[in-house]
Amino acid sequence: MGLKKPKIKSIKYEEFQDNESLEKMAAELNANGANVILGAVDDVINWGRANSPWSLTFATSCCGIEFMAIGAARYDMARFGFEVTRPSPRQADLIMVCGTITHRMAPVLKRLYDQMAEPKYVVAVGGCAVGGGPFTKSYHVVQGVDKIIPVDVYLPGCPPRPEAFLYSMMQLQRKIKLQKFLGGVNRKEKKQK
Amino acid sequence: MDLKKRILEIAPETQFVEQGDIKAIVPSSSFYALAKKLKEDEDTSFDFLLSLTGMDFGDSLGVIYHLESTKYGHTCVLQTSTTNRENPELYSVCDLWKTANFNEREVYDFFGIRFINHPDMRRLFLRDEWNGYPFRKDYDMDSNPLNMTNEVTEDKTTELTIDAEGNVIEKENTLFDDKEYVINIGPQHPSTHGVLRFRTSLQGEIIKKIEPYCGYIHRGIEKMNENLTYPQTLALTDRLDYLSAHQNRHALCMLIEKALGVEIPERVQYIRTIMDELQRIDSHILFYSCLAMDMGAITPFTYGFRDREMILDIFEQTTGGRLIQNYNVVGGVQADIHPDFVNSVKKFIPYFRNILKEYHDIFTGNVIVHQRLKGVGVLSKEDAISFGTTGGTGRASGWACDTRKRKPYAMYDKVDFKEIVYTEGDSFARYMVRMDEMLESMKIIEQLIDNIPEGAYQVKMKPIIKVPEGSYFTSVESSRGEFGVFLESKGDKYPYRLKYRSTGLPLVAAVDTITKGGKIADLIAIGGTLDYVIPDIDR
Amino acid sequence: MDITLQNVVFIIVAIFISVFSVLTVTTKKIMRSVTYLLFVLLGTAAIYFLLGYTFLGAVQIMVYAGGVVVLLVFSIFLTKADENLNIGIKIKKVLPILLTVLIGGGLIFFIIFTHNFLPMASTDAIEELNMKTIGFALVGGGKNQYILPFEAIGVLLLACIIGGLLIARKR
Amino acid sequence: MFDFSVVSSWIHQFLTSVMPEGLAIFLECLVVGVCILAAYAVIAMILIYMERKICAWFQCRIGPDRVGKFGLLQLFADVIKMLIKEIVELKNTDKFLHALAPYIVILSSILAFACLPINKGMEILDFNIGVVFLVAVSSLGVIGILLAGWSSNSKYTMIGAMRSGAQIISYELSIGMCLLAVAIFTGTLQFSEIVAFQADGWLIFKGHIPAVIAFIVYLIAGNAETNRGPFDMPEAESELTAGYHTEYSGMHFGFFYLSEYLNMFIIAGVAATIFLGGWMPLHISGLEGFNAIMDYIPGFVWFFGKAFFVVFLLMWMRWTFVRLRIDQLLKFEWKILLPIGLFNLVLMILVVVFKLHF
Repeated sequence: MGLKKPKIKSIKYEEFQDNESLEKMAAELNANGANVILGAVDDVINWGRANSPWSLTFATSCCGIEFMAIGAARYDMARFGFEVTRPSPRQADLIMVCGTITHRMAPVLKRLYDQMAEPKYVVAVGGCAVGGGPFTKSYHVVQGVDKIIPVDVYLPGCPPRPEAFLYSMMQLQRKIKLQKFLGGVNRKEKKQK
Repeated sequence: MDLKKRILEIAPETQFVEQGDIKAIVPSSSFYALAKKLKEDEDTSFDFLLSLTGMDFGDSLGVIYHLESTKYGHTCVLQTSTTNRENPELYSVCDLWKTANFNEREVYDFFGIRFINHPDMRRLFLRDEWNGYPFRKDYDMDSNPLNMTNEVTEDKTTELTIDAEGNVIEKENTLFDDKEYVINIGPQHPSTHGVLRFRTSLQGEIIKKIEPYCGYIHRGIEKMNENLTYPQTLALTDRLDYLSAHQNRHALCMLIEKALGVEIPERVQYIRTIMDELQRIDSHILFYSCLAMDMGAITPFTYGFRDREMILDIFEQTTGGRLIQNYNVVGGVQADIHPDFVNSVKKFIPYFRNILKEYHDIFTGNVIVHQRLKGVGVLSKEDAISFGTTGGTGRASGWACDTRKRKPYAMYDKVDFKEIVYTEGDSFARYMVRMDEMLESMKIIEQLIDNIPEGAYQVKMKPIIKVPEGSYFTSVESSRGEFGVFLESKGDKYPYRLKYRSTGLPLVAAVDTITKGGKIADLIAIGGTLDYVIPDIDR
Repeated sequence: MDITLQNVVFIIVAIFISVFSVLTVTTKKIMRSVTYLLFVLLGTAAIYFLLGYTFLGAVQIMVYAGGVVVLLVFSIFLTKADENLNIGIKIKKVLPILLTVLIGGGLIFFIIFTHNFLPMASTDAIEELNMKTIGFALVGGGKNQYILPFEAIGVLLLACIIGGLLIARKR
Repeated sequence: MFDFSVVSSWIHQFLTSVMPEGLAIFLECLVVGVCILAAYAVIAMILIYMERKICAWFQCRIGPDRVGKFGLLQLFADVIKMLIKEIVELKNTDKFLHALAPYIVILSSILAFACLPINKGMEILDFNIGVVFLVAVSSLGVIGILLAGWSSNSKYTMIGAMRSGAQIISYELSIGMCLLAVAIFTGTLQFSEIVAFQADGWLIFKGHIPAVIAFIVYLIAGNAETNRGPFDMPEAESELTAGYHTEYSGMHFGFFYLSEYLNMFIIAGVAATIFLGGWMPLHISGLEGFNAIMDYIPGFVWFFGKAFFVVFLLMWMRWTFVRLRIDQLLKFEWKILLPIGLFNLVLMILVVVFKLHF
């Protein structure tokens, strides 16, 4: 049984699957225009941030159990330096929204996000957090957390496999490595008049 | 004893409906008296309110009660309703059965029925400023856009009482007064197992009162079901209590099969039973792991997860899913078992028997664990029945409430297993019940695994399933108690009302009683041993 | 007079103590007051260390900084203290305050100007006092030894503990 | 046996030959201070790495292994991240005290750290009342914790701070008892002399029964003193989120994190010094050849070896046991540990008076 080849608009599927071409893309994005010294400092900072994203212990439903599973023996996210999950939002770098966000929970999630210290990242885990999942039509479910807080990585699945969790973390690492802390900006936007 | 005659004696206006399960329709004026009689009379003694379901009949709003007697084992279904849709009021039974407290609040939340003499008439799941009542058939789905303002927690509630002249008046009750030291545990808290919120009034470290707030993961599954066809509704059951996904789905399939009168092949029954028990072991391992983690021991947690992965592997082999399997379908199971299934299960059981000893060595035998759990959070048998805390919690209090024994289904009447009952009712008993149940589950699996008969794994069903008119109720023993499904059908391809009896809601309702006088740390241990799953409570 | 390291450190510590002493009494927040007091006590301990009285210094830290301040913090926690100390000086109290300040200041300056200080910094007086000497002095029964006061304090503390227990029991 | 005082006196002589003595001492103090801070940071990082690996090992996991070889660079990543993380300012709090609290905690643990004799002649603060000084400065940390809990203006941190205060103050008594027993045995309070006393045998062997009891009580009380499991009540993740430092972010949280590990090292280092002979090599009387070989191993290797062994014991404890409840914890101290300590004190006096030791 083979999967049908999915189509992604912006990137070829083969390249999407291949880590090297993703890394190449990241390098290209990083290449232009950074000062040598500041760029190097940036690299160090990004390396530090990328390799130690501590996540908040936050789970609303099913995906939370899989999140626990990646902390445990078989999948062991400690290998990548994601080991520490902080129960206090002040000390967390990343919030993994594991599970459905309902209308009642939405202000609470927003508040948690606001309480976190910069830099902060969000991974939307599972169908519900990405876009409402099986509960899209419900009267009490938010249609994806990106309606409330900015999302860095979307991780589909119901619930996603632990390997997918790790992959999403690695995607987040890539994204963090593209950030510019000192040496300029990623993309210049024209000021709107 | 003829129940029908008995009911007619007390309330002569009662009518009986015999479509599906027999249901007694009682006028609202005489309902409370009837309920009181049924509960208190020696020969009926319906002391267990299994389920309380709100209903919108179109022209009237009503409530359906499923009663059961723990003494005689007989059951009855009562229905009462009011035609006043503007200002519906019914009499509360929360002084008869404590579990009715939360269930009536749920009905108020969904249907707007206000219960007279209920001490705490607030919404349970939705925000206080929510417009309308979502489960009414005429509810406008767009009337409540996402509201991002922070919730204001009121310390006052209203109670409806009847004064001397027989008029209904409103009274104000106080939850917490200003001088109390109230801390907020949750909704985002590492030990509430998800998004539950306890407002806890403390005196030093000692808990004076706990007020649970639910609804942070209320997804409206029951309402969504009303617009889904029967096979579609199955998908949502797995997401209720994801640690007994298989059993939940089993219950709904069984209900539909019962209503349709479909005969299920024996092979399917075997597979379902084995899967249920594997799921139970899986859930109890997770219980063990999480309890250990709550109490500050991370190592047992990882051990638990290490072994849980082996069960998940077995699941994955056959069903393709790890946590949520989507395996049962109406008329059978989704796919035949994997050729290696029997082998891997047989390999797993002796392995796990040994591992279980290790668990006891590392955790159960620890002095600190005994100190933390023994004599902490005692729930008496009467309270357990009154709150309807089925499952491990009830059995730890000495209430033999195992559905597999009481109302055998699938293969459970043909296998030999013991119902684990402890009498202490404390946290340690709750813990031990689950640890011992894993052994029993393994015994059941061992009896079945070698004898799975050949045959079809599925009965061919019609593409569109229409359940005949009537109301039906089935329940299974899920990992954490009696999981019931109530279906009211009008003969369509959609259910008219589908209600799940949550296994966790009675546990949360009982938290205040159990923890009273304990320390904050006890709350964590008690929460761990109660073993609730929040999405199951909020649905 | 040449400036030795000893002098420099002394001056720094003295300024430290003076500044925080003033802050302790002028701040309007009770918690800050306690914190400044902690600094004052630590500064005093530093002076003891400078003088070579290490035992006294350590005891100063242990009893005052580690004990008394913690006790103060705890009592502030347990009693419902007002956040701010808004105690204005009333006219009635001006005279007594002035008197106290004058007498106290006069006394201090009198002592400073009349006392014949030993030239500590120049001689090698910075020699640690032997532990054994202190120990024998505390529990010895001879002349200039302190067994009696030591025992008396022991009995007093015991009485305090029992009294405390009794009060706590009653509740 | 390598004596570090040769190096230090050589430096001192060299410096005094080119500049006045006051300036030389000042410079030396500066250098020593920087060295302490550097050692503090490095040891903390080693400890955190060690804890992660050991905990992974106990839990059938691998632990960090992707960042650098064997995950060795993991801690640098953590530190870089934490250094540039935002420090959250809270509304309606005393910002000065909120910012001050982590520094008090770290100051107390640095002062205590400076008391440890690492090698022969390599004692930084070596008073004749070293033990008293250590107890004194380590009791300062509790003020930082109390301030942190209070100034965060949150009920969780407040409860955490109160628990922590009660716990640290109580368990300090037991630690004091153990140290007193040692002081009685060795007749001195100076760390260098305590170590010198153990030249012909470590105290745990020389003092036999009372010393072993003291060692065990010390380990338990020390574990509680550092707020680590099974006594991690103040932080009790599952009850109080992160206890007294719930509201701290960035490097301020980093200070608490570092000081927790360093306190553990101090406890372990003191245990190594007073019970396991500090930098003294293992000597067995009669085996001259063996003793000579042992003498070739430099003292600081011995010291760190012993200290990290004790650290390992503490970690073992932490990853095995379940957390106690606060009232049980205090009961344990006042009703079990302290009486044992007092009894042990008497036993030690008897041993010393009747010369029952080796």
